[in-house]
Amino acid sequence: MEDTPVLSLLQVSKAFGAVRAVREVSLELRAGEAHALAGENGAGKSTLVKILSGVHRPDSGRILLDGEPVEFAGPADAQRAGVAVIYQEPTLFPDLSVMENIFMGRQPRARLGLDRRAMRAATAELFGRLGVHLDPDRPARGLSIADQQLVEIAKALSRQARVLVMDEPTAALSGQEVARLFGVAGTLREQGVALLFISHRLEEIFELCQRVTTLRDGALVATDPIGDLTPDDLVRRMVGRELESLFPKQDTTPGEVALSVRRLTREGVFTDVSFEVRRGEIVALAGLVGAGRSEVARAVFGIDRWDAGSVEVDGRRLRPARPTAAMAAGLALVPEDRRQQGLVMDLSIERNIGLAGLAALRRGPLISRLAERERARDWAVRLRLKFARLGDPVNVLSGGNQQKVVLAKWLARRPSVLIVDEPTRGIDVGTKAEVHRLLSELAASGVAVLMISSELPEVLGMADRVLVMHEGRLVAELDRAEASEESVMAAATGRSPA
Amino acid sequence: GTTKSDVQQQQSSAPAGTASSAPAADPNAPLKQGLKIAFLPKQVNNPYFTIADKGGMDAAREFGGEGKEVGPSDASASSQVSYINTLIQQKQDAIVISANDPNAVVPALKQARAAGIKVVSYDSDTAPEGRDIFVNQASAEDLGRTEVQLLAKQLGNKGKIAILSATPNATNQNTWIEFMKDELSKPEYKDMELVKVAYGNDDDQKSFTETQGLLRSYPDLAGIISPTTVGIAAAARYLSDSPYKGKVKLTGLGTPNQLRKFVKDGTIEAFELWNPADLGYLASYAAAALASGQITGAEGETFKAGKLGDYPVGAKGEVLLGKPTVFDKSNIDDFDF
Amino acid sequence: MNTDALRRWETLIAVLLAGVAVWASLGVDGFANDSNVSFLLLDTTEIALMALTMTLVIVAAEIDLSVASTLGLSCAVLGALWNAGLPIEAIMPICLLVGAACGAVNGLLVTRLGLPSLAVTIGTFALFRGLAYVILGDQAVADLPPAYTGLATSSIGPVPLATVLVAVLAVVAALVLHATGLGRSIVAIGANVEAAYFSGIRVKRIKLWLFVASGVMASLASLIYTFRYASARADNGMGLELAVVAAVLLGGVSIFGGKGTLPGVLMAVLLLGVVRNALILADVANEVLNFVTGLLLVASVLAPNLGAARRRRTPSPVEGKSVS
Amino acid sequence: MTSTAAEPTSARRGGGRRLVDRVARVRELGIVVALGALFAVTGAANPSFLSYGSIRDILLNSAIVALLAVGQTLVVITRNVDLSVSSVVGLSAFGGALVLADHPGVPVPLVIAGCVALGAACGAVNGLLVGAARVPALVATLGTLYAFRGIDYAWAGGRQVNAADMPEGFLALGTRSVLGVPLPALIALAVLLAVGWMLRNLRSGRELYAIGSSPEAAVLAGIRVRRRVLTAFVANGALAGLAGVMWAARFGTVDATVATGKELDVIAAVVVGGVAIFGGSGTVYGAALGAVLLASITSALAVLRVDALAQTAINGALLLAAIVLDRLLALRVAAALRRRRSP
Ligand SMILES: Nc1ncnc2c1ncn2[C@@H]1O[C@H](COP(=O)(O)OP(=O)(O)OP(=O)(O)O)[C@@H](O)[C@H]1O
Ligand SMILES: Nc1ncnc2c1ncn2[C@@H]1O[C@H](COP(=O)(O)OP(=O)(O)OP(=O)(O)O)[C@@H](O)[C@H]1O
Ligand SMILES: [Mg+2]
Ligand SMILES: [Mg+2]
Repeated sequence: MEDTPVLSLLQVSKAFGAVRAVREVSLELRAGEAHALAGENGAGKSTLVKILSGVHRPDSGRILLDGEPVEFAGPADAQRAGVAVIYQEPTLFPDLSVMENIFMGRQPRARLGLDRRAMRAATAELFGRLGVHLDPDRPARGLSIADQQLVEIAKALSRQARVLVMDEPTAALSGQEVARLFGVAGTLREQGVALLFISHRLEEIFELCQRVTTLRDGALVATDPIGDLTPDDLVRRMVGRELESLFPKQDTTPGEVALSVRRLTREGVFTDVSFEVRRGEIVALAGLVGAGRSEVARAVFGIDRWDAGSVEVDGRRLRPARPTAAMAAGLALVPEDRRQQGLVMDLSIERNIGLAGLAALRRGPLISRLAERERARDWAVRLRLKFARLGDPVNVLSGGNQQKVVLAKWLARRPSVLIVDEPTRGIDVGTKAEVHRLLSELAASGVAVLMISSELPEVLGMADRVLVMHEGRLVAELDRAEASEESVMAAATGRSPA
Repeated sequence: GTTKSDVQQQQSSAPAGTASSAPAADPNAPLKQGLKIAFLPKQVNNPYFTIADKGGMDAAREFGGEGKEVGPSDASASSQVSYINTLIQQKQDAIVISANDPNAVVPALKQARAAGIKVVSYDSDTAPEGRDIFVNQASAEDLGRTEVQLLAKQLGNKGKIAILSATPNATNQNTWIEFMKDELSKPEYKDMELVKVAYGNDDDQKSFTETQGLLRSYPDLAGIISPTTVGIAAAARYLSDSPYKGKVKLTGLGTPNQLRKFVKDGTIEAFELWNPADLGYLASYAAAALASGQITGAEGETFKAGKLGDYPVGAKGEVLLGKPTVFDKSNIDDFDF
Repeated sequence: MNTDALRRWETLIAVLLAGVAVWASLGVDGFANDSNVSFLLLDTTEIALMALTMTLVIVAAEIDLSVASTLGLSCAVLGALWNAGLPIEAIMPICLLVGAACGAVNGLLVTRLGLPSLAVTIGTFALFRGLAYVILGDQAVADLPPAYTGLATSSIGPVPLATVLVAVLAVVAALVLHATGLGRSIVAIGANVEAAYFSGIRVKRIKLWLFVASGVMASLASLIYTFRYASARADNGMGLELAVVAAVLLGGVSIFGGKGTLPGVLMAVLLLGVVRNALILADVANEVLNFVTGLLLVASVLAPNLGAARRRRTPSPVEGKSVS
Repeated sequence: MTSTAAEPTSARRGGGRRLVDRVARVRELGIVVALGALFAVTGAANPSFLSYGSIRDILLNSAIVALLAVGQTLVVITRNVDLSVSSVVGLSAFGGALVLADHPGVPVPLVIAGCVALGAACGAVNGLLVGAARVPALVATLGTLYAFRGIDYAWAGGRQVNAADMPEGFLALGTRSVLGVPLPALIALAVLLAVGWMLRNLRSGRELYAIGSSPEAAVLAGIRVRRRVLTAFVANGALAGLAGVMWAARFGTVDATVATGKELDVIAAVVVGGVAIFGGSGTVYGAALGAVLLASITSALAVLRVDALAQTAINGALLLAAIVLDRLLALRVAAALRRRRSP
């Protein structure tokens, strides 16, 4: 019985129009084993997950449950079969409370109606295991992307499934949450749950998983025990070629101050935040989930109003709550939530790329489609975007390629100050290196870059200086030499002022 | 620029030239056979017009013509105009219309007349230049005054009264109300006071609510006149189920079938109405007479309207159906419409 | 699939329109002659005008149910000022201002207070119509200058002057929606308002101006309406809002915003006009007419959906969304 | 170390929760306040507005719209809308009245059941169009608004059924009182409480909110979206059918135009009642209160001797005022909430 996989895919294929997203892939998930799925953006990982969860029906091939063929007509069928899924993009109900999100369709019942008390207690218990500090009664609307991801994890755990599928659950999380998640996952594995884990952070794969399956362009490359591979082997399997160094930050001499934030406060969110970013410099803003980093970025860019303080770009003060003013001053913001904030999912790639710079596309009173397409093509090539047609809506792109479109949209404006919030969230290793090179080049060309990132290696590799936030306050500023995993984490958890 | 007074000057200076080239009437001409007569009520599926138009189509069958009823299901002027255009294209011989907006239909009707189609208005008139003849169900003056008289008799010429009308723009009702006010200004009604004109928009529920409101805001109200079939029925429904039943007098225009119950249970003593079927019948004959060249619509001409007998054409091309019938306990069972 | 679907939709409407027109010309007496065609076109004027701006508003994921009431209010103002002796040439711009003010009220309530436009415009639907009654009461103003009433109904050949105006404005609106930065912004606002805001699009300002444009267009329609019928009354144009919305939706504009084209809407306006006209000419009863209108609306959306469903039997949330 | 860090946070958030709860209740409280103000002002000007008879009338007047608003809420919560309710009411009212008039022997309960079934069937048509055929609800129900009314017209053919044609026992249903409360209001109240309870306490009820909050997430959560949406439409149709019979019983005069245009009143009640028009939030209690508020405004205007011509305008203005007030209240509370979170 050890040998019968709980759930397996046999030669499944799935095409979307001309795109053959998954090609005759086989996969076996065994009880008590964590199985990793690796591959570049658009390799077909999420599609495979959606086949497992009943969202997509495979065009050919079979799904076996305990060795018996099954058909999943919809997500409900897969859930009944004991498959719980954390999707790549959070799928919460914004109007409902966090606890109801977790227990939707399975709410505990009392004699008369629902047992909200039991539901609250169960949620608190789950959150305790994951180390999440969220009020079970608060609505899901307004949760940061990381908090949403944590709720998704709690939801999947609450199902007590036999198979737990996690599509990039850690993309928005910082080290501490990841550690807790892995703790919980380890326990589940010991209890005999089969895990499928997807991540673009290779070290996580090596930490959690026993076997790894690699996909390239929708096809299976290999399935190996993790012990047989080195990270470089894995990368080679994914990309099919060698990759150069991952963090090629060039050294630059910082120029004059481009962005200056003074005593910025938004009540209830962040307090007294002051910092500067110089031309040619990459400054990282680090911290735990919910520390208020994204909120600072939003306020600086004029999305949210601030209550006190000031923001200056090239010595000129910005009017509060005016994104247009910020953009005119040369600011650009790549937001953290690409689906909600970064992209108009139903619009085409070229329209999305053009959206932040419509004025530049004008010929007389009208927009030049030619210019629009040229601009899009130019940036698509530069960022090695994987797409079929520039006229396709962005929602058919893989997550990582969507992220590139957001980057393209803002880089096309040629900003003088670029704020990037989790710029490599969900981006594969190869592309990540490209994004890093890009940021580095931008800095070298005199752009001031403020980078918010929850990935410590990225922070340490890229940043000239590291700012650390804790509970809405800036608690540390570390230069390149001082910044280390320990010093940043210490500041981020509020243990020691640097 | 162009102002109202400019237009008035222009119009007064231009001769009020009607049908100058119209051929003279031949009173002895026979009614043509196979005349196509279209009835265009304010609104189809309105029971009142269904009865009236059925009367008209019956008449058409009698004189060997062909009648049909077309029209919008909403009582709006613009949709009537679409139908007029259609009738022109269909080359009808005559259009019998009850106008939702006396003016808005005129441009279209003028086109129809230019195309040789005779136009008869009934129930609710259009501006005179839009039609050849208006068949009036009862003179507006008669109606307005008799309704006040009916109510005054029930009240002993004393007390506060209110009017529950149709829409604020309803032409008929507004004319009648003017005559009611005029009648009330006579000395014998010095103890009667018109406190309010409310509008039920010819909507059952709105009329109902308005009646409630009247009684709440004027607890000492003595009587209500509702010169619209929808309004009086709603008001009667409300009164019959309230403590005011029999105390607050109600009269106005309604159909016997609608109000039989309330006359019998004492909510209403008496109300009045003409026979809508006769109205349609007469209009149909008038149309046929016009289309056959018996009359042109000039004052003094006469024509024969089947079983109803001879009718003269009065001033401004008006033909009067007759006096309305007053319905009460004694006679209501004799009618079925 | 969205652009394909839209193209499919417009093709469908175009084929339907052509089919009905051919059927009516051959099978319905009195349809295919100049005076009827001219009347048919003239009769769609007000709906077409309001549908132009309504399209923009709905593409931006808002709605304006107060257009017919704005039209009524503008008519009432025209009537009242005319009675007061003002020259008509001065009254007309005032009416347009009244329309702009109505639109601004809607727009400000929606953008400044963040209220849903459906709620706001149901309120102003009653408010504006009510103000029309307050201003003009139960009067009907009919003695309007013949020069203008004549102009409103005159035509060049079979094409009414009003239709020429519609055509010009339609071209402008189509260019705005499909070929300018403003149009791109409107579509983006409708498809994802947050992303639009993050892209530096002035969401509130654009929405405000859309409502103002809608109000101005309604009052422009009111001028044509008043002159065409030579009658200014407070209840002019009652109920037109649903006809306008129906035409826009039939034209393939998504009620959830972000999708839709003006050519589609214009063809839908024409289609509804032709069907009505032909059926009335064919002496089809009014109830059947309403029924057909309803059916047309549902069927036009149903057909492409069923087609798409047959091609792909997989249930997918993505597909479910794209249909909306 | 984490536990110490967690302590103050959760305490603070507990306080936030109580506030959130209160806000949730305020949503309906705002309408209650508006109602109170309306009654106080109108009552001061004309005490008869507060009399038993007057209150009874308001309850009677709002019962039908309240019933429709409850049904509409079910649909709106799922991010749909049903514009065809007024036509369904018309169809059901006319059908019921016709049967009662032409076949006096048919027992009244059977007629009522028939009307409810007729309404449910209409709702099923809408539900299938929206749920199965994926026609956007606004388009589908705008279509059936015309279509159902067309059937009604064709069926009626200009006929009107009068009070005299219907049995007394049936008409009494529209006016009779139990313990001083009019029967239609009691029916509406019973339906309101039942639906309110189900929405809060049944999994299927919660799923309606989930669907409206995020249809895509609902599919992924394994909710049978189409079936639920269909159910919501059928329930709304059935309630509209019931409302139709109540209409016939109450007003006695029934023709094909019954309830024309009422759909906007119903949606206004729902919106005033704080139900989010894009789904996912709001309660039936709010919607019913909205209906009562609208009916009270109409009654108050009639009682206050407001000029008839100005009534529509004032009605619209008050409607807007109610929405704006509600919104301002919500904004203030949200701001207060943010301040409270501040350390
Ligand atoms: N609904 C869809 N319609 C059309 N194409 C799709 C659809 N979903 C996915 N694709 C295409 O299928 C391919 C595989 O996408 P998938 O989302 O599975 O990639 P992935 O491996 O998860 O990438 P990432 O690491 O970026 O999340 C991509 O080319 C994508 O554009
Ligand atoms: N619109 C909002 N309404 C209510 N709470 C919010 C809102 N946006 C963010 N929050 C909360 O405010 C806190 C700060 O969020 P923020 O997104 O700024 O954190 P962050 O440091 O960027 O972390 P992350 O890594 O999650 O992006 C979080 O607890 C978040 O849940
Ligand atoms: Mg993926
Ligand atoms: Mg963040």
